[in-house]
Amino acid sequence: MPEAAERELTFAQAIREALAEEMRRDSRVCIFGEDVAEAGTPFKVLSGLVEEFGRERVLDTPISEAGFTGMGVGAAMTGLRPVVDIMFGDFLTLTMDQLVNQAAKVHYMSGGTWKVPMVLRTTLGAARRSAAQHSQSLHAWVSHVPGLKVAMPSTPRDAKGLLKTAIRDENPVVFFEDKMMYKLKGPVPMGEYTIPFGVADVRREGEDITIVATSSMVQVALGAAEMLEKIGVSAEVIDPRTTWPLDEKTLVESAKKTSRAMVVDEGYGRYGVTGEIASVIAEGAFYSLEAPVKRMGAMHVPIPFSPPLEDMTVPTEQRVFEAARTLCGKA
Amino acid sequence: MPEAAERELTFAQAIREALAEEMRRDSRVCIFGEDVAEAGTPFKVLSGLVEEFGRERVLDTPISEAGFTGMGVGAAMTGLRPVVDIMFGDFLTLTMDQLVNQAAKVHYMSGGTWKVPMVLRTTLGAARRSAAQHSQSLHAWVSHVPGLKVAMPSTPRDAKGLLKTAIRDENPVVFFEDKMMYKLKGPVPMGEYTIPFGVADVRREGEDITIVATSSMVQVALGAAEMLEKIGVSAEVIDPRTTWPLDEKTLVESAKKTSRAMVVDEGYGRYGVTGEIASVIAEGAFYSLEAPVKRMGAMHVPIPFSPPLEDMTVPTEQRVFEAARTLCGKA
Amino acid sequence: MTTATDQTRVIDGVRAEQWMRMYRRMVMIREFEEQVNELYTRALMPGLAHLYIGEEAVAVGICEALRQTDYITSTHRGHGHCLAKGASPDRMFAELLGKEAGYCRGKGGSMHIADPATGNLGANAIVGGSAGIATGAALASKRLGKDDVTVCFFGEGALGQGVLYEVMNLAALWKLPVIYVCENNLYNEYTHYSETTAGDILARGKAFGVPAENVDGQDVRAVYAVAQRLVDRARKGEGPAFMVCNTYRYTGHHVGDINREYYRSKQEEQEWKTKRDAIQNFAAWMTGQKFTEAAKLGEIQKEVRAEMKAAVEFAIGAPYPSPEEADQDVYA
Amino acid sequence: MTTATDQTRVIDGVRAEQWMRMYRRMVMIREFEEQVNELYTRALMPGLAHLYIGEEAVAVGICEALRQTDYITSTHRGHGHCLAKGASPDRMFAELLGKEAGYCRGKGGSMHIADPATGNLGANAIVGGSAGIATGAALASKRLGKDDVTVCFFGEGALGQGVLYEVMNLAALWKLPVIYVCENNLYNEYTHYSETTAGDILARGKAFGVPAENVDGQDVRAVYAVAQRLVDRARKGEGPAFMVCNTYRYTGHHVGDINREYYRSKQEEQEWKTKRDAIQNFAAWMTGQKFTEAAKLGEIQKEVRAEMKAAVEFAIGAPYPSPEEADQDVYA
Ligand SMILES: Cc1ncc(C[n+]2csc(CCOP(=O)(O)OP(=O)(O)O)c2C)c(N)n1
Ligand SMILES: Cc1ncc(C[n+]2csc(CCOP(=O)(O)OP(=O)(O)O)c2C)c(N)n1
Ligand SMILES: [Mg+2]
Ligand SMILES: [Mg+2]
Repeated sequence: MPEAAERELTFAQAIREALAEEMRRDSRVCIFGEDVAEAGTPFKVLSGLVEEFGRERVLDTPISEAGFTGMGVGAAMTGLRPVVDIMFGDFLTLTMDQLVNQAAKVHYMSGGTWKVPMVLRTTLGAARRSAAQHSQSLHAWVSHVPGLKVAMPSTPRDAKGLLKTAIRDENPVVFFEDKMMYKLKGPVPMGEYTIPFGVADVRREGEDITIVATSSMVQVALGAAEMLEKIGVSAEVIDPRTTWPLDEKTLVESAKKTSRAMVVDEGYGRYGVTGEIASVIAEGAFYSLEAPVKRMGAMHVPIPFSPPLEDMTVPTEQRVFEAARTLCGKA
Repeated sequence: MPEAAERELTFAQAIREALAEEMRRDSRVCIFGEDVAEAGTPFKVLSGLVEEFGRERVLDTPISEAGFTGMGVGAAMTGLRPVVDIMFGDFLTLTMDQLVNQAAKVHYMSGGTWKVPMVLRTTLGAARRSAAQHSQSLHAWVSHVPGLKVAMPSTPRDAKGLLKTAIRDENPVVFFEDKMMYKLKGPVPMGEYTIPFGVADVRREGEDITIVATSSMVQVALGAAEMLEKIGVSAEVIDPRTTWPLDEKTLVESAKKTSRAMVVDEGYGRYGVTGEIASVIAEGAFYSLEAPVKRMGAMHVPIPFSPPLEDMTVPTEQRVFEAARTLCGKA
Repeated sequence: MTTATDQTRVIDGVRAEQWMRMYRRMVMIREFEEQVNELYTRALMPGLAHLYIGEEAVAVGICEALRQTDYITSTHRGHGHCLAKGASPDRMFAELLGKEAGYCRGKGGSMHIADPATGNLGANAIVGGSAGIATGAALASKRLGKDDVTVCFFGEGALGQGVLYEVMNLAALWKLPVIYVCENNLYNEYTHYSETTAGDILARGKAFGVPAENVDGQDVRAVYAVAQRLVDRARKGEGPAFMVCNTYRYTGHHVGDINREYYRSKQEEQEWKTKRDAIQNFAAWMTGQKFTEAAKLGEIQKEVRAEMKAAVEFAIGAPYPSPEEADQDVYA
Repeated sequence: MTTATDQTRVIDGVRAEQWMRMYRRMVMIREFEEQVNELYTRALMPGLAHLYIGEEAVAVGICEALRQTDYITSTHRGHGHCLAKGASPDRMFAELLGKEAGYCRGKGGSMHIADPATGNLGANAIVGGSAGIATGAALASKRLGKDDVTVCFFGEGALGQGVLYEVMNLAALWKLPVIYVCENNLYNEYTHYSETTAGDILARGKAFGVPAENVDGQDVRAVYAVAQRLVDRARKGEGPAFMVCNTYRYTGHHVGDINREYYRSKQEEQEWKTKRDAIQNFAAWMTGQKFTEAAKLGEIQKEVRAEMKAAVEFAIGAPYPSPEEADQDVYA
């Protein structure tokens, strides 16, 4: 199958293109959030959309995360397809009731009669010197909740394809974008495409160790894989792309093949994503594993402001490399 | 060491006694919440406290979970030791910003200068025919957050001892009580005692399999252990009592001894408590395990109202028994 | 020539048959709730339920001003709203018993009745939890060029929830067709609202740019009149409104709340039941207007009661969902 | 005999030296912020910062009415509040640069300055996030029999957050000594407040039983007068108050917000800076009252600027915390 023609876009441009295409395709798609219109969000991800679609479809809201997320639920139930913008993932705290007690449960509680085709786009990731209330990666919380789907793309191509899938999904989807990736460039196909949920992407094939990584940690894992290559360790890097649905099969098969696995995620290491994925692998590949599955998440501290401290808290290529090397007995 | 004199109390009575004793000991301890005064909460757990301590210390609030939890944070910083009552654990959704962005981070963000000695008591557990918004067990969320401690007692004795420890702790503690256990009776020492955080309780010793269980699942696990006994499987049942701090050592040592482990928790099975504990065991006891660590949590669905459906969603003695039997190769 | 009881006669701007319909609906709600209590007492109902007895005029007066395509959101005390918007008692009872024939296939229960066919976006067990949903539905109606109106019912306890103010502000800014209906029945569970509510309730709408009105919630005619005016206004694109209906629940917070004297007196209950009963007073007015007679009203009650009993029987006899249903409908 | 510039002279009920102190504080805030901008421009500061330039009269007028043991909570735009409550610039700059000598050992940064010694419960990067904390502190003061007052500073953007109304209601019910100070600088980031705020701002306090007053936030004398009255009232146990200070931020939402014309005009900025500058107008009044002279005020500015430069130098030279600090202070 020949690759469709591609060009380079930034992650932010890919997100914007997905939104613009879906808004052109379906007049029910609309955006609400703080400073989403003329300002195009503080990250400028939405620049230009209000100019094309107008203020009827790109709505600046007051600073009322709970309120407008709840409105997203109601609007989704009654015929719109809202894309709710929560500027920092840290503010999910304010939306949890609407997201978890309402959005996630409406379909089930109503015996399958009402649907909530809403997307909540938000951010994750530290390393911007923004301190503890603007640096969290809280995707584990929503991944824990039945009724929600959770996507966390790691490339411009995936960002576009997964966001289009999210908007077309009949269920509430929480979509996480790493703030540090907005300027990352990558190839994006010219034509129309979507990427299905629940299908992991093997970003790099390898024989000796499986590194499962999410969001911006995929890039970190790929960097570590290069370093590992140099010491003769061949690492397979897999991005699950959606934490729910989770492509357990691909992860397990890879670990069975390599016999060693490591999970890297920017959320806190405890009671989070690494625990789930490590458990899935440890169970599914039990009889093939030659070492315990290694987990690496954010240090279990509120993210500090001070640069030398903040830099300690997030997995880096070097730390992933070292841990993988040890796991492979090459230390 | 001789056992102190004991008597039987219900779980609810043990909680009330802990509060009464701490309120007598320390005049800074006070309670806020909905219907906590004369009504003594809908579960009647606090009955009698307002009569002894007055409305200055047992404060009925409006239905403003975010607001009064936030007030708990401020009051704790400035000299009180509030015990905030959140009637149903499902309403934690409304307090997440105050709990996670404020309570959990104040000490760290202020470089260790301010402290938040607050307890947030709430409930968990399904099986009361209360449907999806009154049946959740959301302790995984707070266990994921650095800066919080999380206790979830399984007996009246532990409830009293852990609650006293929570009230004396200088940090925010989230304290989960299973609604179905309030009437459970058990021995409680007569004298003053506390139970330290981070110390698991081996509730039953065994040789063939380790069952780690939390909150009301401990009782379920003990029941399953009796059934296992009858087919010749000796199960060790361990209650970690606090998910954070977590007594990893006791869990791992037990699994090393028995070579098989299972984790039972009433929270959702995915991205939650079972994943963390299973990972800790799978890593720590890797070279001793003869089978993958088995996880059992609530079915990944919003809790249904209909009794035959609801009963499907929560681990039972029978299901724990069956899973453990299979794990031990006795199926 | 019209006879005295001619059903097309217009009284106070409303045809007799319409007043009669409201009466029947109010009676239906009361009889429905009596049966719920009975089911509880007979231990046939799983869990608890919050009865609407005493507050019937609110739901009926307001829903009479709505069309089928208009939306409502409801609360833990939601049976009255659902029935007033047109739900059928048999499927409601089935839901309350967790049966497959219920509105939610038994998955929702008393606090989550929802029904697209009657515009019922769902009852909600989170106090204040449906304010966002209602406001969002109003946004959708407006954006899709429909002239449907959404009514958000909530108890005065929900005045404690900040999200209500967040969405009232938004509704005012965007002129959304939503009516916030505060049912002030004086109690948040077991606490008198004066202990939980500072300032003036009406001002809480106005401060966010939402016009607000008080109405006697025991007077269905007054409720209907105000509702009609505010709904019309919203339908015409003139924006949201806030309506405070002063009312009373005759029974406990839920069916199990039997001993209530520590939070309210029997005398208070007695006064509301005898002097301010919405059904009795409405009946007295109707017979006074001579377009119906006491005997006719008695007949209606009998009919309705029989209907409710049949509905209960249906529900009792209906099957539970099969266990495999448990993990269906999580995702659409 | 008192000379014209006698510092004990009383003007408008306030001693000259006190007016002078307020002036110095306002200048200090402005000079501090100029240095912050400079640090950003020179790429010496990690992250961003939200400058308080233009709003100095609010923090200074209000904190002048407070005692050291009184509490404040602050916002993302918090430097002015912290300085007005008595923080020292050197430790503040150190914090902004993430240094160990900072108020939070470098862990908090610009948006989280906190200091028990001056009653600063902490700046907060969640809009509206400190409303609960402030109200809780007021509860503690009352319960512990202290007569301290808490001031909760927030931007008008926080009017969008429901939690503010939840706690105002509680403060009114329990008569807590807390003053909610809304700094209306017209913008929520890049959106004019009229697009996000329906109704009348003052009514939003009153609706919850909290007396509310408007004040010109560019007039430190007016701010101080109202603050004093409301703080006294709260201190005497007469309950909370809501104060709306109308003001303007001269620069961007944060230091990186340079091109602002898509959301506000240069002309608007110019008008505030030239006609409504709090420092200039206050200086003019002071010299008009003849208890000080332009030259003296010029000297103060020079002194303050030198002080700020020294503080910046201190911060630049101070060491970072050692990496092992990262996991300290998570638990007390
Ligand atoms: C967010 C939330 N907090 C608390 C509760 C528990 N609760 C259920 S009903 C109720 C009182 C509601 O009072 P009101 O809103 O006046 O309604 P009423 O019961 O009087 O109809 C409370 C506190 C809840 N369901 N949701
Ligand atoms: C809960 C929350 N939502 C959004 C933001 C992002 N944000 C930071 S400042 C700001 C605008 C605040 O406006 P205002 O309260 O008027 O304060 P000002 O910046 O004008 O001083 C926003 C939306 C945030 N920090 N917290
Ligand atoms: Mg009520
Ligand atoms: Mg502002």
